[in-house]
Amino acid sequence: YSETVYIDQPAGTPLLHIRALRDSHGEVAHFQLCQHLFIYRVGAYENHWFQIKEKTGLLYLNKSLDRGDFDILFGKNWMSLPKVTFHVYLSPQPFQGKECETPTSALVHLSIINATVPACNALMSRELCFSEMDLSFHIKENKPPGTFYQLQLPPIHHLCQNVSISYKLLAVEGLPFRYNENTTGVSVVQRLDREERERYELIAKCTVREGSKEMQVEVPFLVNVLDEDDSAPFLPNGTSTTDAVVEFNRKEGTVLATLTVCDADTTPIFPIESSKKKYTGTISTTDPWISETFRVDHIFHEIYFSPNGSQVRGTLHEYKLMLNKNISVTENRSFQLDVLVNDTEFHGPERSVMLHFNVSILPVSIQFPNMTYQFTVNRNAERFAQIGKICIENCMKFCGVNITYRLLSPNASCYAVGILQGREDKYGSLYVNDSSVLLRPECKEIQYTIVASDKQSKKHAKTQLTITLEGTIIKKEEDCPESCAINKHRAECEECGGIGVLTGKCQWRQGSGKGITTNYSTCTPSIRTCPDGTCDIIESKDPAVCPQDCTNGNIIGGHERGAHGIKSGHGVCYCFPRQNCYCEKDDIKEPLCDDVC
Amino acid sequence: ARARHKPCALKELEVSVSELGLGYESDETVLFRYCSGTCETAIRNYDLSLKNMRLKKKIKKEKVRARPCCRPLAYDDDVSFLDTYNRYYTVNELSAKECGCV
Amino acid sequence: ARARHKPCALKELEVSVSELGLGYESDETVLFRYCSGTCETAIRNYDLSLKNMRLKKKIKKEKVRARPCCRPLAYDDDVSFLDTYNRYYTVNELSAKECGCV
Amino acid sequence: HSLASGQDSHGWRTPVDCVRANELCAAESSCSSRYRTLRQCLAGRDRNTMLANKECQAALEVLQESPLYDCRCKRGMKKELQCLQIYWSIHFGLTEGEEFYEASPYEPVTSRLSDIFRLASIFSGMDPATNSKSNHCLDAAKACNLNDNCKRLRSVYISTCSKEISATEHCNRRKCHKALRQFFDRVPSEYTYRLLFCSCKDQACAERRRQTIVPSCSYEDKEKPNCLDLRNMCRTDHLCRSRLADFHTNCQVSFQSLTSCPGDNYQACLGSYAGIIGFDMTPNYIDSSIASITVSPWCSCRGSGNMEEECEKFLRDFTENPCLRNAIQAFGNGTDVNLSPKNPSQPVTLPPKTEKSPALPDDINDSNTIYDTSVITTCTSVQEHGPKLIKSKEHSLCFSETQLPTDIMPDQKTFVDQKASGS
Repeated sequence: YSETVYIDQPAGTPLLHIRALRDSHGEVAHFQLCQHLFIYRVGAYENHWFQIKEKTGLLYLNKSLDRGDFDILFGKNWMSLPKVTFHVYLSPQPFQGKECETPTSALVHLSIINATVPACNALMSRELCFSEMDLSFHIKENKPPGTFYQLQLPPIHHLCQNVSISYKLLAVEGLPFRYNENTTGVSVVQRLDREERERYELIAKCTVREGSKEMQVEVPFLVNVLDEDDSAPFLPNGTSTTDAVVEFNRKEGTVLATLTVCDADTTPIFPIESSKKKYTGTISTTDPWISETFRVDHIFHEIYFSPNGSQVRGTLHEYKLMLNKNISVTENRSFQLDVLVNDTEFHGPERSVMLHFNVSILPVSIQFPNMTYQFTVNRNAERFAQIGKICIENCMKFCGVNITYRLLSPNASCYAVGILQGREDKYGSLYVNDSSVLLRPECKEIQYTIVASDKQSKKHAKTQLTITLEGTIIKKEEDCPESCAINKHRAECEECGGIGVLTGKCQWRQGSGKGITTNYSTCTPSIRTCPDGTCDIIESKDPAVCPQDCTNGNIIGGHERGAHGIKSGHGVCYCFPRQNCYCEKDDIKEPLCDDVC
Repeated sequence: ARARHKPCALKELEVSVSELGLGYESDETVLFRYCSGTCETAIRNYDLSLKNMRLKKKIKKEKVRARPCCRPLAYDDDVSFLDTYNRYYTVNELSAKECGCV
Repeated sequence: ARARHKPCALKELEVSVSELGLGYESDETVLFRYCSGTCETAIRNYDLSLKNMRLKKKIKKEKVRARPCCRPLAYDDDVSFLDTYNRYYTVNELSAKECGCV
Repeated sequence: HSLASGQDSHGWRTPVDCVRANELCAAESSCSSRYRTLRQCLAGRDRNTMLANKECQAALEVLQESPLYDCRCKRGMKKELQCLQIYWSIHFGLTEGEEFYEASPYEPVTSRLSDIFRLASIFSGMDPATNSKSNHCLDAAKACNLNDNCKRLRSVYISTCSKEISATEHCNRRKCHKALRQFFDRVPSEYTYRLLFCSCKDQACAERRRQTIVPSCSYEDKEKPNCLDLRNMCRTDHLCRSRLADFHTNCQVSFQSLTSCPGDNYQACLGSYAGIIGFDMTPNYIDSSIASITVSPWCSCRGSGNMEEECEKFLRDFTENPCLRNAIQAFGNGTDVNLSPKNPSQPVTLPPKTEKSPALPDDINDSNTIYDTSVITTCTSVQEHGPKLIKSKEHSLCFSETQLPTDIMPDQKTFVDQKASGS
C-alpha cells in the first residue's frame, strides 16, 4: 500500500483502505497499527499522526501533520523523497492490547510532501482516479469470497467532492469478480481454483467529469491466484510399474529406471532442500540388502497443464531407481521393489502413491571369447610400442566391475611384452616392455597365458597369447633423437626410430595444413595411437613416447591446448620431451645461419 | 659506404593477429615489439678468442656464436584475442619488452 | 640423418694464452670455456612471429635475430699471466661461466 | 551533540565512507557502545520488536547522530568490502530485509557519459562512437590491446576463463569471475564500456560483443536457477548484494525522466551494470541479434511457485528495462543527455507526484528529481499513439471499449453488480 500525505491536511482525512480476505467464513478482520513509525535512514518515532479503524481497515490522519512535525521527522537528514513506512497488523479476533505480534501484516509507505494539498483541479486525472501502486492482487485459492479492493481513493473522495469520478471494470464474461458501483469495491465472488486458472487480466477504467470536461484513464487490473497444496499426486500415464534390469552396468550411481508422478500444484525450485522434503520417495522394504544396494533419487521440474484453454503450472516429479553400490558379477536375483511417494503437505486422501520396480539382477560371466590371441611384433620395435588390446567378452559394456589383466609367461628368458590398464580403461594394453629381447634370435614365438580377474568376486578367466617376432633387424641411425616427436620434417622423421616405434622407424602424419586443426602434421611412433587427443596409459609411462598427447609444457605457435597435450595446432607440431612443443608452418625454408642473418 | 645499422633497440609495429603468421585468424591488432640493431659495442674478449679459435680450427663442427645477439631480455604480458570463429586464444611471450646485447 | 646438434651447453678447452689470438705471447695455459649447441627448445612465439614478419616483408632492412642464441649468461673471473717478455697482463670476461639460450 | 562530520551548505550531514565513519564512532565511547548494542538488537530480531526495546531505541537515536548512520562507500575504494560490511551491518537490520529494491551503499555517480567520450577520444585519438566505419567492438578490442593495462587484464580474464580444466570440468568459474571483476574494476571505463556496450550493425559484431565476458565460463551453466534463488544467493555476499542494489538504484526505470534513467544519468546505470559482472548475478546479451539489445542474468522464472510475479518483475529489470537499453544505445551511438544538472540544493516546491510503485527505498537519488507518473490519461489521443497492447504492467493501457484485445476479452462487458454489499 502507498499513498501521499501533505502538510496540514486536517485530522480525520481518510488516507487508504486496507482490505483483507477471510480464510474461513467465521472470521472477522481486525486491523491495528503498531506504536512506531519507521523512517528510513532517520529512525523510529512515536506514531501520533496515523490511526486505523479496527473493524473497517480505513487508515486516516489522527492528527494533522504540520511543518513542525515535518521538521521533527525529516529535519535531520534531508532526502529527496521523505517517506514513512509502518505495518498494519491483521487478526481474526480483536486485539488484546498486544501490539505488532500477529504474523500477518501489510506494509504501508506514505510519501510525506512538504507542501499543502493541491487543489483538485491541479491534480491530473490519473491521480484523481488511481493511486500509483500497480493494481496487482494476490488472492489465495479455496478461500471464501469477499471484497479485496476499493477503486475510489479515500483522500480524493474526501477532497474533491465536486468532481465526478466513476469507475468500470472491463473484463470478459464469466470471470469471478464483481464491481459495486456504490462502494466502488471489487470483490471476488467465489472460491478460486488455481489449478483451473492462475491469472486474471482485467482493466480498471475511470471516467472523470468536471463541468463539460470528461477524461478517461485505464490501467491494468491483475489478479494472481496463490497456490495451496490442494492436489493429490497422480500418475501421468497411469503407469506405476516398470522393469529395472541390472546386467553389465553394475556401477554405483547407475540409474536403472525412472517413474514419474505429477502434481497439479506448483513446487518452487528454491530453496531446493525444503521443496524436496515436501515430496518424499522412500523405498519400502524390510530387506537390509535392498536398502543398502538401492536408492531413489528425486528431481522435479515445472510443467504446464491447460485445463479449459488457460495455462497453469504444475509439477512433474521423477523418481530414479539407482544402484547405491557396485554389484558383484555373481549376484543373481529378481524381486519387486516398492517406492512410496508422499506429498507431505497435502492433507486430503490419496496423498501418497506406490511405485513398483520389477528388479532383475542377471549374473554375468568373466570369460574370454573362445579364441586365443595372436600378435606379430617387428624385431625393430622399441620399448612402449603398442601391440594390441586384450578384452574379455562384453568388456566394453561392463561398468562398476573391476577387471584386471595379467600375463603369465612360462618362457622367462623371452619376456618381451607387458600389459597395462588405465584407471578408466576396460581392456588391457599389450606393449613391448623389453626391446632387447626382440633382437635375440632364439626368441621367435613367445607364449603367454593371459589372466583376467574380477577383484570383487575373485572370478577369473584365462586364455593363450602368442607373440610371433618377425622382420630383419635394421641398423639404428646415428644421431636420431630419443623421441619421434622431435623431428620437424618427413625425411628426418622416417629416417629415424624412437621410443614406442612399431617397425623401427617413426611415421609421418601429414596434416591438412589449414589453420589451427586437430589434423596437424607431426612425426609419431604410431599414427594409430599418437596423436589421438588422449594421453593413454602407455604413452603416460614416458614423456618421450607421445608428447603431442601428453605434454603439460609450453606450446609455442598457433595451437589449442587440450586437458593434456595439443588439441589442435598450426602446420607442423614438434616437441622436445619434458620441454616445449612447437607448432609452426613448415613451408618456409629459413637458412640456418649462425652469424649475420 | 657500408649500410650502417643502428645499435640494438626496441622497435614496435601494430599488426593484425593474422599477420603474426602463427595460424590464428583474427582481425584484432596487437602491438608487436621486437629487438633490432647491432651489438658491435658489446663484443668481449670471449668473442674475440672464440672467433680466433674457430678460425684456427681449435673448435670444429660446433654451433657456436662468436658475437653478441640483439635479443629480448624480457617479454611483454600475454595477449588474448577473439578469432574469426569466436574462440578465444592467448599467446605468451609474443612481444619484447626490453632488448639487449647478450 | 641430418647432423643433429646437441643443445646449448658449456664446453671447455685448455689453450695457451698465445692461441687465444688476442696478441699476447705466453706459454701459460688457460681453461677457455665457451657456449656451444642449438637453442631449438628455447624458441618463443616472438621468434616465430618475427620470422613470419620478416618473410612477409613487414620488417625489412633491419638486423633482427629470429632465433635464440646460445650465449654466455655469466663470465668467469679475470685471468692473469706472465708473458714471454716477463710482463704481467690481466684479461677479463674471457671465459664463459654459464650458458643459456637468449 | 553530533560527531565531527562534514556538513553541507544546508547543515545536512555530508556522508563519509563507512570505514572512516566506523573509526570516528569507535573513537567515541558512547557511539561505539551504542553501535555494539544496535548490532545485537538487529541480530535476527524482527525490526518492530527491536524498536519496542528501550535500549535498542536509545542506541538507534544516538547512532542517528553519528556519521555511521548515512555513511556510504565508493566503487573501487580501498577496503571497499570492509566498508560494505559496515554499511550492511546497520542497514540490513533497519530495512525489512526483503526489500525488492535495496538502497545502494555506493555514493551517487556524478560523472556522465560525455566525460567518457572525451577521455576515449583523447586516448585513442578517435571518437569511439562516431568511427562509423568498421566493427566498433573490434575497434574496442584493438584499442584495448594497444593499452598495456587493458591488454594485460583482458588477457588475464580471457586466459583464465577459457582454460579447460578437464574433460568434465569446462573451466574454473570462480577464478574467471574474479579476473572479470578485476578487469572491470581496474581498467578505465573508456576501454571497458567500449568492449561491453559497442554498437553493432552486423551479427559478427554482435556475437563478438556477446563473447566479451567469455560467457561459456562466466555466464552459461548446465541449468538455469530461479532468478529469486539467484538473488538470494547474491544477497548473501556483501559485494554482490551491494552491486545489485547499485544496479537497481541507477538503472531502475524512472517514468519521470527523459531517458527513463534516474537523474538521466546513463553513466551511473552502465557503471552499475558493469559492476555486477563477475558475480553470480552476471548478466550478458542473450543473443547476437542486432535488431534488439536484450540482456539478462542466467536464470528463469520457472519454479517460482507463488512468487512468479515478483520473479518476472526482477527479470524484467534486465530484459525489458528502457533505462538500461537507452543507456547502452546512447553509449553505442556516442550520445549523452546533456541536461543542465538540477541544482541539488534547491528544495522542491512544486507538489511532486510520487513515482510508480513499488516504493523505492528512500533518498535513492539525491539529484532531487521530481517523480511523476507520465501515463497517458485520456483516450482521446489513442489515434495519435495508435492502439497500444499491454506492453508491461507499469504502463497504463489505452483502449477504447470496443478494442479490447480478444485473447483476454473476446466479448468484453462492463461488470456492474448493483446488489454487491459494501464490504
